[in-house]
Amino acid sequence: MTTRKMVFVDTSLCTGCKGCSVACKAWNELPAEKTKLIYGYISQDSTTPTTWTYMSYHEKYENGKMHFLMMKHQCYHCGDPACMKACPVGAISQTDSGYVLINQDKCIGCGYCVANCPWGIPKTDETKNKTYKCTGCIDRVENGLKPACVSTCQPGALQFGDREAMLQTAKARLEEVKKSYPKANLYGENLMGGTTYVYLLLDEPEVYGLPANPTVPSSLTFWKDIIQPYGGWLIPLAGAAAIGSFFSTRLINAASSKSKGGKTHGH
Amino acid sequence: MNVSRRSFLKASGITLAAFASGLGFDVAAAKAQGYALKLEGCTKITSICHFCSGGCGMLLHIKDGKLIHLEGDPDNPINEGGLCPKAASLQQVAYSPDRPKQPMYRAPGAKDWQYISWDEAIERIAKKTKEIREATFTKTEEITNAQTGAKETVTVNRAEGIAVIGSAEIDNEECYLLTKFARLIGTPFHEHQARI
Amino acid sequence: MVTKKERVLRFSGSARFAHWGHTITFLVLLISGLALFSPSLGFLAAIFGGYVSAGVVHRVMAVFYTIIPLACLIANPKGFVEWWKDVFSFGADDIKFLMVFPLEFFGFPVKIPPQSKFNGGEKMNSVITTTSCVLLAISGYIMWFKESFPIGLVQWSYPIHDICMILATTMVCMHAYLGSFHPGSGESFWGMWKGTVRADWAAHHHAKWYEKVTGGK
Amino acid sequence: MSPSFGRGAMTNSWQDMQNSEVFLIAGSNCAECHPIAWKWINRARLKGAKVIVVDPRFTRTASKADIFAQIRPGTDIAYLGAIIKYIIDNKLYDDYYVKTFTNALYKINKDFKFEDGMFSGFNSETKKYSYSTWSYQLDANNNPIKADSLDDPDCAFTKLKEHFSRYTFELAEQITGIPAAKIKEIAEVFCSRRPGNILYALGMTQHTTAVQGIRCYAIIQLLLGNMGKAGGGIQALRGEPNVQGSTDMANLNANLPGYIPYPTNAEKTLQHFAAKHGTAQYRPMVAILKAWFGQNATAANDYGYDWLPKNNPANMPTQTQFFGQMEKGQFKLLFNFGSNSTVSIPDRKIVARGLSKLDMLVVTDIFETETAQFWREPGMKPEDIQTEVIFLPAAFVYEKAGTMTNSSRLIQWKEAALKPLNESLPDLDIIDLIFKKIRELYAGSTDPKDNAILKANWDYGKHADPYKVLEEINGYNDNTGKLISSLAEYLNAPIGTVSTGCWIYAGVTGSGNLANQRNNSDPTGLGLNKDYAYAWPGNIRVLYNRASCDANGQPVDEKRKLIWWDAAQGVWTGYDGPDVVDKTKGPDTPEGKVAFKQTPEGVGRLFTASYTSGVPVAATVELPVPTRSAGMTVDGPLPEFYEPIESPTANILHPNVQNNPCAKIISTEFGSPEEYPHVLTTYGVVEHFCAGAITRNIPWLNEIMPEPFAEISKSLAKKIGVKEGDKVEVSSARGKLTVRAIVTDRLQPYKVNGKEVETIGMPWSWGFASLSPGPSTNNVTMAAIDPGAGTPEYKCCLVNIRRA
Repeated sequence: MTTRKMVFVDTSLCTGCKGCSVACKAWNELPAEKTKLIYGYISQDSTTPTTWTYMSYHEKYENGKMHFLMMKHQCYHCGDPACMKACPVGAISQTDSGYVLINQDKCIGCGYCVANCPWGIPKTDETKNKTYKCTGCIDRVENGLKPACVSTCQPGALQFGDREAMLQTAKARLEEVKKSYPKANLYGENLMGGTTYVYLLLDEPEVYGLPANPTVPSSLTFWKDIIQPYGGWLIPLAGAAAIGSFFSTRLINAASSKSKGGKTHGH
Repeated sequence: MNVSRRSFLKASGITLAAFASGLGFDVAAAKAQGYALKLEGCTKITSICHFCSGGCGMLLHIKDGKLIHLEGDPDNPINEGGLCPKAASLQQVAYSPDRPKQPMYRAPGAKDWQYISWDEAIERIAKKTKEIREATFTKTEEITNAQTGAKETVTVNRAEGIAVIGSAEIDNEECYLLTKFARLIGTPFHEHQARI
Repeated sequence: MVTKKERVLRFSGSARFAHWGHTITFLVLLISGLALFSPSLGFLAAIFGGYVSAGVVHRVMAVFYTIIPLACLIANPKGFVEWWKDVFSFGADDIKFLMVFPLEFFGFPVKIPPQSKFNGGEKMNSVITTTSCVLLAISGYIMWFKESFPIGLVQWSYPIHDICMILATTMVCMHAYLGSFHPGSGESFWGMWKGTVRADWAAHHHAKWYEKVTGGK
Repeated sequence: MSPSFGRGAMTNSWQDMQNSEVFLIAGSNCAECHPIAWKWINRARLKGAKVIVVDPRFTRTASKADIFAQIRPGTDIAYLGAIIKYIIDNKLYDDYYVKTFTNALYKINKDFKFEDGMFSGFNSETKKYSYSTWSYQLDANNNPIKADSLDDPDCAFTKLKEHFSRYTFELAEQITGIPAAKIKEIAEVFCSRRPGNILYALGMTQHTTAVQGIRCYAIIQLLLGNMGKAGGGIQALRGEPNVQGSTDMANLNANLPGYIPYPTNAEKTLQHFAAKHGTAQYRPMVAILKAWFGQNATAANDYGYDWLPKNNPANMPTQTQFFGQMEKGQFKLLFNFGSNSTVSIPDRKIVARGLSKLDMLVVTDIFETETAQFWREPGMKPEDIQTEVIFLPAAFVYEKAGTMTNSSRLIQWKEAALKPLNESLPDLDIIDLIFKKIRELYAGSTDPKDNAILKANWDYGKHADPYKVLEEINGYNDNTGKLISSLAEYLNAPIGTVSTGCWIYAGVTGSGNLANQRNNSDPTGLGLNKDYAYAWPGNIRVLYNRASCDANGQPVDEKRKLIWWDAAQGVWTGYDGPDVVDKTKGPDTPEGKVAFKQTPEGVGRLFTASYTSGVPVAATVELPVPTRSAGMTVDGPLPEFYEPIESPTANILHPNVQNNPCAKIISTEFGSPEEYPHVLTTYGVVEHFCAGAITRNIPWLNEIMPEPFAEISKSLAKKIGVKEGDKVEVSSARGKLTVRAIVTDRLQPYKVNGKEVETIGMPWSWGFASLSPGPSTNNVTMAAIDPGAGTPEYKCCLVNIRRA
């Protein structure tokens, strides 16, 4: 598969049923967690090593009109994934279809990806020392099936297809939705190198608790593009200097002792 | 002393080489790997969701008699593969450790169940049914004829002491047989949660 | 004139314990941590039986790494004060030292200006190493307990940890070499090993200090 | 719906919702309780359809609405009445449709009256109406007299107009709490876009005015000409997977399978039964007796009619009333197949009281339900409860073969995918084993009372074979000795020559297992999927589809063609199965105009008059047998608003008649608005199902909805000093429970008769057992039931709330 894929999350169609949450657990054989209600109908407000997608609800009462917004959260599968950049052991890779995957054989659970994802999606199982997140159902996708969440979505809020075609669908839908929701926007089209999960939000990202402009952390760029490739050279340089000195001192010493009749430098 | 110096050099060299070759970000190769599908080799059997009255089709993937996966049946025109959370969760019922393993009996006044065999359970139920039926049976009763106003005796063949609550969660054939069962043993007192 | 046999006490027991404790923990931390610096250094993790156990070793060592200097600081605050007093008495002679040091380093005969207990290079080493080590520890703990800190702080801890590691390791390379195989500094190794140095070496290398401790004899 | 249209089922299908232009979703939180609906509503929305949601709470369904109105629970009739008035006043009704396909022009008995909240004919002792004045003016041939115009003072349309003239938008606002302008907006939007679709569920039926609320929907849809059309209709979203099937199969005290009225002691012989109910019911009655008694059912012995138990109308308890009868000692043995009354019955303490008095309780279920272990609910004393309980583990849906009928009457076959877990057995086997054992115990008895058991046709194999049962349901033709091949074959065969266990299913296995058809093609794009499974009756997907055609039998909506009259062939044909009396009777014949053939008049009934069609004819029996009688609404031929049994206010329409005068009240404790000032409404959540017997044992579902709660407005929260996550105690005169508070803007206080009222919302799916136990909301609800449907008023009662 070579074309980039995309899941279009149309929150104007989502009814917040959490079907995607359960389908994800079922396909990926993830155990249930013991939860409590946190707020409203929310019993999960972040991903965990065994919860790769969850639903959030946002209430906004404005001018006598209620807005009950909802969206599912999961790995965005960025075009320019910070997690992949942060991974020190090369366990994270990206497929041509756009999926960002953690190779569990290589993952050491260091959590660098966890700290550097702008949405904090990957989560480390501290007992297994492995980090987990949504795989985009890569095994289904690569075998011609839709991701489990998309496949189960009753209200049709999730659509899956080639990225270009999906973006066209998303933009057309946005035009329509803007008539009733002027603040509606597409979230993810150009963020983080273009995400694989692109949302049609009915309100500004902040209303959904999302960063408006998620970026690869500058600390990560500094770290991975400057410090690690160049800064590290200081150490071998120091080593080389030491080796150089080791020989030069002895050579000079030998030369001077010849000229000064074997007298040592006298330190 | 010489030896240790040489080993120090050697170690430095290795470290140097490692740094030289390995520094910088190693861009992960984006190669399509062969992702095995757990559904390979499964038999697909369709079923129908057990919850609301949508009648959504479910697809069960079975291997060696074991349920491997359950999801929406994409060929069912009602749900086209979609399932709500309740339906999507149904594979957890298949091997739930919380399902009672065999018939259970609770004696009068008892504080807990005891396991019994199917034979014993059916025997007890049938005997009790006969006992209650015999004890509470109304063969005839007197009514007032609505047209003539005359009293008359009619055959009603009613087992007054038995009630049957059926279910909207079992199959048609079962509902039908239950209706037939109730009326054959003599009880018109047959209801279910469609009233609720 | 001092003879070659005379020895002068340069480092107290606690200072030596701090130094060597620090050295060992640092080296173990370095080796166990380097595996994460670059995937090509992953083989280093194998020494510890894999990344996970390397991580455990790294964390255990990190605790000793922070406890040892702190313990020594508490046990012998006077020594620390003296050390830092000397480090911060950075004067013209120290600058001169630093200017001629590169030549000295590669074996060219130079005239070294009189130095206190620590020469200009050692003072530099002290400042850089100490700063790095403190930052290494702080950033390390932030990374370790990242849930308890703001995400921005955690994110910056990674490059800071690496920068400090690089600086500290660079200093360690130089320091270790100077303290061992550099022909000119050989005696300083014994200062940190036995605690004492040859008096003539002290007089030559750390004239100010030598005069101070021997009362100008 | 049955009194309005003749059939009581969802008229269209899930897929058909994609064809609608506007939806009125009132009394259904279908995004949560029928998620499948939203697959198809969203398809319509993508094409521009508008969605109106009326609900006591701003639900997940409301989140997707174009218009939302928060209503006081139990007051739907008030605003629906205002919409009916708006349609009539502004002449927005479909004139041709109303005159052709409804009884609008039919003249009503001059003695019919409606005064001060009461219809004519009420008997205050029995709390029942006599239907004598709710009738038509008839001609000599027993046909209703039709007026020439809708302005005729006697015609049904005028009665309707007069009746609803009181329902202004302003009055509706005072009763419902919805601003008048919003009701007007709803009326405008719903009437301006056709076809319009109405969806309702338990939010409408769980009231003491259940039937009349749905009658309002029927009137609106008949006036607007939305019945019988793709994208139109009224969708009764039924609650359980096979509730359509279980009602078809008559797990109800007043029916036999196929909606045959259950015989009472007044119909002492089959002839009496035929006289009362007409050939329309006599035919299936004979057919089912033949199915049940086989060779033993002959014309000579009234097909075994005598062997059936007869109802005593004086003692016909519905499910909610069962428990009272147990407590009183009538019932000694209860068979409980797959329902969880201990959680689900309103004012639920009556359940445990009843069950404690039984000799034996037999429960079959997948999990150990609260009902099965009622004796060890915290607070009960097991040592004092003498009830023997037998729990039989049942196989789950995919562990057994058989059919289920969905809400749109689609009968779908499924094979067993897995072996039943451990020792569990399908309910079919359980019933079969019990019956066979009982028959064994009665072997040799000559007592006539045991004939039903001994003469029954009961042979489904060693292990009961569901397909054999389905074949019995389909029925056999004695003349051919084969299965009945179609509904028409059953209808055309002489009475007494065919058997069928449920006549509306006739044909389902007649030519192979039609319930197992898998061709999902949809050439029309309308979502008919005619070759997928089988819909009763006669595989019709859109009921009353004759009404989608004009006077020439041609579709009025070119985009949504269902059926049409093919003049060349002389036959009704089309994409759907034509719902006509006779496929060969054209639109110019009287039969060819009939769109609602299950009503005696053949039209949709704006006014549910008492009427029995046909002239007395001698059939195969001696007594006169008319053809068909009308289904009645027992509490009035036109809908009228009554306050819920527990209401925060007085009925401003008629203060002397506060509640539905016919409602059956079971609860014995009632609260006053002073003591219990808030209105409680109960509901399900998408994450759990009904009484939760299954879903609370599924860890993945407990994870996404771990506990029950009470939703309250921010203003109420402030008043009682509660914040999100605090525990609150909700109490009524009947009981109390403590749950977590959800404080939300999705509920707002509103004004009723000038007084501010708060609604509290609580889901009810929890009980004391399972993996996720929680307090049951039915501790506080009201056991009062609709006189027609028998549904309890779960949806509103008065409560108080305080910080726990």
